[in-house]
Amino acid sequence: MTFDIITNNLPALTVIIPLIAGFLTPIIGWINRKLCWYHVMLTMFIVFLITASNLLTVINTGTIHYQFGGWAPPFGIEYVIDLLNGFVCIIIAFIGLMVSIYSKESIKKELPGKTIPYYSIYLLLVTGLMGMTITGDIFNFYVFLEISSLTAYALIAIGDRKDGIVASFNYLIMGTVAASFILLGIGYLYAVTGTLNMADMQNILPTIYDNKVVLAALAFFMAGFSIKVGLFPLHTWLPDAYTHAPSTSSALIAGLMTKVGAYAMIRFMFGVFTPAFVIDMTRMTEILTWAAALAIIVGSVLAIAQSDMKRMLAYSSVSQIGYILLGVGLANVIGMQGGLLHILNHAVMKSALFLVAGAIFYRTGIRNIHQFKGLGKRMPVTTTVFLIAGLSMIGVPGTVGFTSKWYLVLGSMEAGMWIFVLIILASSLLNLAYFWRVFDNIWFGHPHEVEKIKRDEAPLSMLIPMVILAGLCIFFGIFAYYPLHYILEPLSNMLLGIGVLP
Amino acid sequence: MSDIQQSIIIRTIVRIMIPFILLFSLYVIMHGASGPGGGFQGGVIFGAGIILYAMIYGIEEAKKKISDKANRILASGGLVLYAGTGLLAILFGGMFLEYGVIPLMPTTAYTAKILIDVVEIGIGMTVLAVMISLFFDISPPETEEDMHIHEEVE
Amino acid sequence: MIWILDITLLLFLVICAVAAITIKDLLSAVVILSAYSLIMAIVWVEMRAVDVAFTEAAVGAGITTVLFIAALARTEGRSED
Amino acid sequence: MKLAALFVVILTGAMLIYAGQDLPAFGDSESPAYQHRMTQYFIENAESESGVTNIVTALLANYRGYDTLGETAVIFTAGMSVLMLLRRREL
Amino acid sequence: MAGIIDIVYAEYNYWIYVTLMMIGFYAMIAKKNLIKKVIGANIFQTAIFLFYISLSDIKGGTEPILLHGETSTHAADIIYTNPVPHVLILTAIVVSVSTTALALALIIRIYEEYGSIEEDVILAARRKLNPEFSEYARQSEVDSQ
Amino acid sequence: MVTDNIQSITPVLAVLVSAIASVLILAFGRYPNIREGWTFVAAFIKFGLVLSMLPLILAGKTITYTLVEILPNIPITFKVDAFGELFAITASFLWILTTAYSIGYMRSLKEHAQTRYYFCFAIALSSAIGIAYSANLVTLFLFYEMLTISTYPLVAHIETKEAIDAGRKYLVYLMGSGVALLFSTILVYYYTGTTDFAFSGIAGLALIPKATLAFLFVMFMIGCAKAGFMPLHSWLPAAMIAPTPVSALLHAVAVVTAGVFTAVRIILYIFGVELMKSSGLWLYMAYFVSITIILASIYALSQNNLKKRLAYSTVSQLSYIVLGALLITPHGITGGMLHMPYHAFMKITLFMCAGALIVTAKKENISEMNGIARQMPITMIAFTIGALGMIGMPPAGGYVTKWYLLLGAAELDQMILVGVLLISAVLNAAYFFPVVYIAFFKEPDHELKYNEAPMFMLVPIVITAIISISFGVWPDAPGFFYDIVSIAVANVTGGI
Repeated sequence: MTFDIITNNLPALTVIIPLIAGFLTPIIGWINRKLCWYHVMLTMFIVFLITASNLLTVINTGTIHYQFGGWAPPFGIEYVIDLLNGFVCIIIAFIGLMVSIYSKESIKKELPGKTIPYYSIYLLLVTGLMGMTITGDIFNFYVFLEISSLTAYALIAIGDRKDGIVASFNYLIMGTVAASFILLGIGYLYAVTGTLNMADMQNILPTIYDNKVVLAALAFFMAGFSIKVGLFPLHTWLPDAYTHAPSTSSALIAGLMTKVGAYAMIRFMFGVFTPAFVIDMTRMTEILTWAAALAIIVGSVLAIAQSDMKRMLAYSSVSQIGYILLGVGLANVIGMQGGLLHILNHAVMKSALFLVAGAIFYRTGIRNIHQFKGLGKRMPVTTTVFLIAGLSMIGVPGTVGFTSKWYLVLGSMEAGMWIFVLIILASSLLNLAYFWRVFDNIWFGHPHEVEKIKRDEAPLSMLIPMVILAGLCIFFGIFAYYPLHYILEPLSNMLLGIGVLP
Repeated sequence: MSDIQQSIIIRTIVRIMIPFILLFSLYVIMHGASGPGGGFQGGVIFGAGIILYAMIYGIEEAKKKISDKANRILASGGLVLYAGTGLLAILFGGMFLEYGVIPLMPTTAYTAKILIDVVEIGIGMTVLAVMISLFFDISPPETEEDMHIHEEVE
Repeated sequence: MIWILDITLLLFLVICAVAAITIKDLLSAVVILSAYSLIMAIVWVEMRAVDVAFTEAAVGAGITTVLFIAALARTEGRSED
Repeated sequence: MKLAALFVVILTGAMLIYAGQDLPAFGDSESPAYQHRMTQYFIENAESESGVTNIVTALLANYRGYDTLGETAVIFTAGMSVLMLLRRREL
Repeated sequence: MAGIIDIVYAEYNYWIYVTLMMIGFYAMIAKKNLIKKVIGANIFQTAIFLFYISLSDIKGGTEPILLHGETSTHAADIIYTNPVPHVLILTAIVVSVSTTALALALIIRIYEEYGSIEEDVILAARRKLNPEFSEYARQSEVDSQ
Repeated sequence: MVTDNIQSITPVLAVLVSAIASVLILAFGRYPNIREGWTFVAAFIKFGLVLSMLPLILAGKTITYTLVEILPNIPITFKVDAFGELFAITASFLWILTTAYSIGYMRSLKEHAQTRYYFCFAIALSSAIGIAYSANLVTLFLFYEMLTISTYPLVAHIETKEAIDAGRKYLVYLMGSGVALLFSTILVYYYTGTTDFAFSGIAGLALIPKATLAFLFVMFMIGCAKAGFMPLHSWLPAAMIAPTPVSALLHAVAVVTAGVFTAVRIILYIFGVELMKSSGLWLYMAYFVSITIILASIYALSQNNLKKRLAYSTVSQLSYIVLGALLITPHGITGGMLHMPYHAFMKITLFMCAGALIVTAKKENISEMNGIARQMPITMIAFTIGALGMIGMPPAGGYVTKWYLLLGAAELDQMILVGVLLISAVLNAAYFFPVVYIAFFKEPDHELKYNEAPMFMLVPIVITAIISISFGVWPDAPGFFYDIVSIAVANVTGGI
C-alpha cells in the first residue's frame, strides 16, 4: 500500500523531490552548513534512482502518464514519460549526481561562504531541467525553462569576479530573448488550438497546418531554442558563460543545459508539430542540418584558436551541439539515433572534461593550456581522465565518441548528404588538433621552475566522479548496443515513423 | 538620512499606514477565492508595506522587524507549505496536488476551497519574503563595512 | 466598450515605451516604465482581466520600479543612449 | 550594430505581421482558444470542483496548481540568486 | 483602402503589441546601457502579455469571476472571458519580475567591478584586463556583423 | 577447401597479455628491473599464446571469438587465420628481441621516461596483435587507431621541438588516414551491411557501381598510410628522430607492417581476388606502388643518415608486399605475403645494427663510418646479411620472395612490373653496397678498437641475422612461414 503510493507518484517525485530539497536547503544550511552537501548528494541519488526506475518502466510497459491534481488532460497538467524524456532525465540525474559529489571540495575553495545558496540553486537547476524534460504541458515547460534559466544565470555569475558577471548578464539578455520567443510561440499555438497539452496539440495541429500562425510559432520556437542550445550564429553568449562560471557550474551547465535545449527542440519538432510538418512541409530539419554543419566546423576551428582550457571546451561544445542537431535534422532513423546517442555521449564527455579543468584549476590555479607542462606526473589520474574523454571527443573507437560518429556518418550517407560526411570526418581531425595540443603539454615536458614534480592529486571526492565519467566514456563506447537497442532505435522510429506519441 | 526620511510627517504617516497596508494585503490573499487577488498580489503588497517602512526608517531598522532568518523561514516555509499540501494528497492516495482526496471537509469542493486558501497563503509567504529580501539586497548599503564586504569574503 | 479610450490608452503605451528607451536620464526612464506598466494594467482591466491587471499594477508598476530605483541608487543615473 | 539590431527587429516584426493575418479576430467568441473544450470546462466546473468563484484562482491554485508551484519556485530562485550575488554578510 | 482601415480597426491592439514588442526587442539588442536593456526586456515581455490578454478577451464578456449564487441557473446567459491566458500571464509576470531582479543584481555587481553600466566601457575594460579576450572580442564582433 | 571454425578465447588473451602487462609496467615504474621483467614475461607469454594456435592454423582451421557487440551488427570479433597468424608470430617474436634490445639501448643512453616508453610499447604490441587477429574492419580500425595513439609518445619520445614536430607529423598523417579508413569502413557497411573479412572478399561489393568501387578503393589505400605509400610516406623518415628500438618497432614489428597487413587484408579479404581482377583495380594500383618502389629507392640513395636511408628503403620494400597482393596469382600473393615477415626480420636486423652504431660508436651518418667493421665486426656482418636480403641476394631470404614476385608478374604478362622489380633490385644494391663497402674496406680516420655493443643489444642482432639467413637457406622448413603463407594463399585463391 505505502509502496504503491510511492510507485504511482514516481513521475511527479522526479521533479518534486529536488524542488522541495532545494527549498529546504537554506533551512538545513542554517542548522549546519556541512549538512548541505550530504543533503544535495542524497537528493540527487534518490532522483537518479527514480529516473532509472521511470526509464525501466517505460522500456518494459510503455509511456507513463501522470496527471497533476488528478485533472485529466487537457484540463490539468500532465507529465508524459516516454523513451525520449526518460532517456534525457536519467542523463540529467546522473550528471547532476556526479557533479554534486564533486562540488564538495570545489565549492569550498572557489565559492567560500556561498555554499548554502549555491546548493539550493544547484538543486533548483536540476529541478528546472528535469521539469522541462518530463512535462507534457507546453506552458509548464516554459515555467521550468525559466527556473533553469534563472538558476543558470546565477550559477554563472558567481564565477570569476569580473568576467563571470558580464558573461552571465549577456546570457541573461540572450536567454530572455529566447524565453520570450518561446512564450510567444506558445501563445501563438494556444491562439489557434486552444490547448496547452502537447499531445492534444499534436492532434489538433495537422488540421490547421496551412495557418500562418503555426508556421510563425515554429519559427519562434526554433529561434528561441537555437539561442538556448547555442547553435552557431546565436552562440555568442556560450563561450564566455562556460569559461567564467565556477568549475562545477560549467560542468553542469555545459553537460546538461544545451542537451535539454536540444531535447526541447526535438520534442517540439516531433512531439508538438508532426514529422510531416517539420520535414516535408516547412523543411525545418533541412535548415537545421545546415546550421548544425556550420556550427560543427566553426566551433572546432574557433576551439583551436583558444589557449584557455575552458574556453576551448566551450567552443568545442558549440561544435558538438552541431553533431546532435545534425543527426536529428537528417530525419532518418540512423541519423536520429546518432544525434540522440550524442546527447548521452556529449553529456558524459563534456562533463568529465569540465570537471578535469576544474580539478586542475583547483590544484594549480592554471587554466592556460601552455602552462600545463608536467601536469601528467603531478595529477596522473585527472590527466588520464582528460585523455580518455579527449580521445572520446576525437572519436577514437572504443570510446563513446566513435559510436555516435559512426551513426552520424551512416545517417548522412543514408540521406545522401555526402558533404556532411565530409564535415563530420573533418571535424574529428579538428578535434584532434585542439585536444592533442593539450595532451602534448600535459604528458611531455617539465615546468620550467620546478625541478622535481610531486604528485599532487585532486581530493578523492573530486576524483571519483571524474573517474566514473571516464569509465562511462569507455563503457558506452563498447556497450553502445544497450542504449541503442533498448532506447534509441524504438525511439527514433517513434519520432519519425509514427510521429504521434502514444 | 535624506530630507524625506527625516520628515516627521512622513514618518508618522508611514507608521500609521503600514498596519493598514499589511491588513489589506492579508485581505487580498484571503479574498483570492472569490474576487481578484491572491497569494501573489497580497504577498507583493505586504512586501511593499515593509519596503516602505525600510525606505523611511532605514533597512537596519526594518531588519529588526523582519530579520534575515525570518525571511528565510518564510520563503522556504511558504513553498514547503505549498509542496507539502501536494505531498499530503499523495499520502492520501491521490495525485500530487489532488485536493479532493484529503478528507478535510465533507465535500471535495469545500476541501479544495480550504486548501486553495492554504496554498495561497504559502505563495503569499514566499512572495513577501522574497520581495523584501530582493529590496534589502538591491538597495544601497547603509554602512561603510557593508560597502566593501565582497573583497573580504571572496 | 469604448474603443476610443482603448486606442488612446494603447497609443499612450507606445509613447511611453518609446520614451522609456530613448530618455537619457535613467530615473525618468524607470518612472516612465512604471507609467507604462500602470497604463498596461488599465488596458487589462478594460479587457476584463482584473487579476492580471492587479498583479501588473502591484508587480510591474510597484515592485519592479522600486527595484529599478534601488539599483539606480547604487549605480549611475545617466545613460549614453 | 544598430543597423543589425534594426534588421533583426524588423525581421521579427515581419514574422509577427505575417502570422497576424491568420490570428483569430480580437474579441471573437468563435476563436479556437475560446471554443476549445478546456475553456468551457473551466467556466462550467470551477465552482463545483474547486469551491471558488474566481475562475482564475481555481485555475491558478487547482487545475494548474503545479504551474503555480513552479512559478513560486522561480520567485524563490530569484531571491536566492540575488542573495548569493549581493549578499553583504556571511549567511 | 476601407479594407485596410477595417483591418487596422479590428486588430488595433494587435498592431500595438507588435509595435511594443519591436520597441522592446530593439532596446534589448541595440542599447548600450545595461539598464536600458532591462527596460527593453520589460517592455518586450509586457507586450507579449498584452497579446495573451487580447486573446482572452471576448466581446460582451465579463470578468471570469462567477456571479455569486447564480452560476448554476444563469451560466448559459453570461459570457465569461477566457480565464486560461490570465492564469498563464499571472505566472509570466512573476517570472518577468524575477528576471528583472536578477538582471538588476547583475548590473549592480558589474558596476561595482567596472564602475560603469555602459557596454562599450565594460568591453574596453575587459579587453585591457585580459589580453586573451581581445582576440575573442574581435571574433564575436565579426560574428555579430 | 573447408575450414573448420573453432571458438576459443586464446586470441583475446594473446591481445590482452601486453595490455595487462602495461598496467604492471606502470605500477612498477620505480623499479626498472621488475618493470622490464614484466615486459619480458608478457612477451614470452604472448609469443607462447600465439604459437599455441599455430598447429590449428596449419591444420587448416580458424579460431574466432566475439568479444562484444558495440553497435548492432558491429561486433568486436577476433578471428585467427593463416594470414593473421603470420603477422602475429612475426610481431610477437620480434617483441621479445626488441625488449632485450631496448633494455640495452635505453640503459646505455640513460634515456628519460623509460616507464612511459615500455608502457606505450606494450600497448602498441597489443594493438598490433589486435590488428592481426581482427575479424572485421571495425575491430581492425579500433586497434589501428590504438596503435597510432600508443606509438605517438614513442616517436616524440625525446621531447625536443624537432621530435614533437615529427610526432605531430606522424599523428596528422596517421590519424588523417585513419579518418579515410573509417570513412571507407562505414561506406562498406553502408553498401553491404557487413564489415567482416572473408576469404573471397565481401560479396556485396561486386554490386556497387564501378566508379564508387574505385573511389572506395582509393579511400582505403589512403587509409593505409601506415603502409607508407608515396605520397603519404613522409611521416616515416620524420619519425626517425625516435630512439632506435622505436624505429625497429615502427619498421619491423608493428606499425608499417600493420599498415601493409591492413592493405593486403583489404585487397584480398574485402575486395577479394575475383573483384580485383574483374574490376582491373589491381593493375592501376600495381603501377602506383611501382612508382613508390622506384622513387623511394632513389630517395634512399641520397640519404647520408643511415636511419633515414633505411627508412626510405622500408618505404620501397613495403610496396613489394602490397604489389605481391596485387599480383592476384598464387605466386604473386605468396611472394607478397612471405615478404612481410622476411622484410620484418631483415629490416629489424638493419635497424638494430644502426642503433648499435649509435650507442657504441656514436655514429649516425654513413660518411663517418669508414672502417667501422673493424670496431664492430659482428654488427656489421649482421648488417651485411640484412642488406643482402634487401637487395634480394642469397643467403638471406629476400631472393625467395623476389623470385615469387617476378614469377607472379611474369605470369600476368606484366613486363613493366618485372622491369620495376629488377630495376629496384639494382637500386637497392646501389644504396646498400656503399655502406658495406665503407664499413669493411675504407681506411678508418683514426685507430679503432674492437668494441661491440652491449650483450642485450648484440644477442638480438645475431638472432635476427641467423633467422634471416634461415629464410634463404631453408625457406620451406615445415611449420615455418612458408607453410602458413601457402595456407593463406590457398584460402584467398580458393585453392587454385
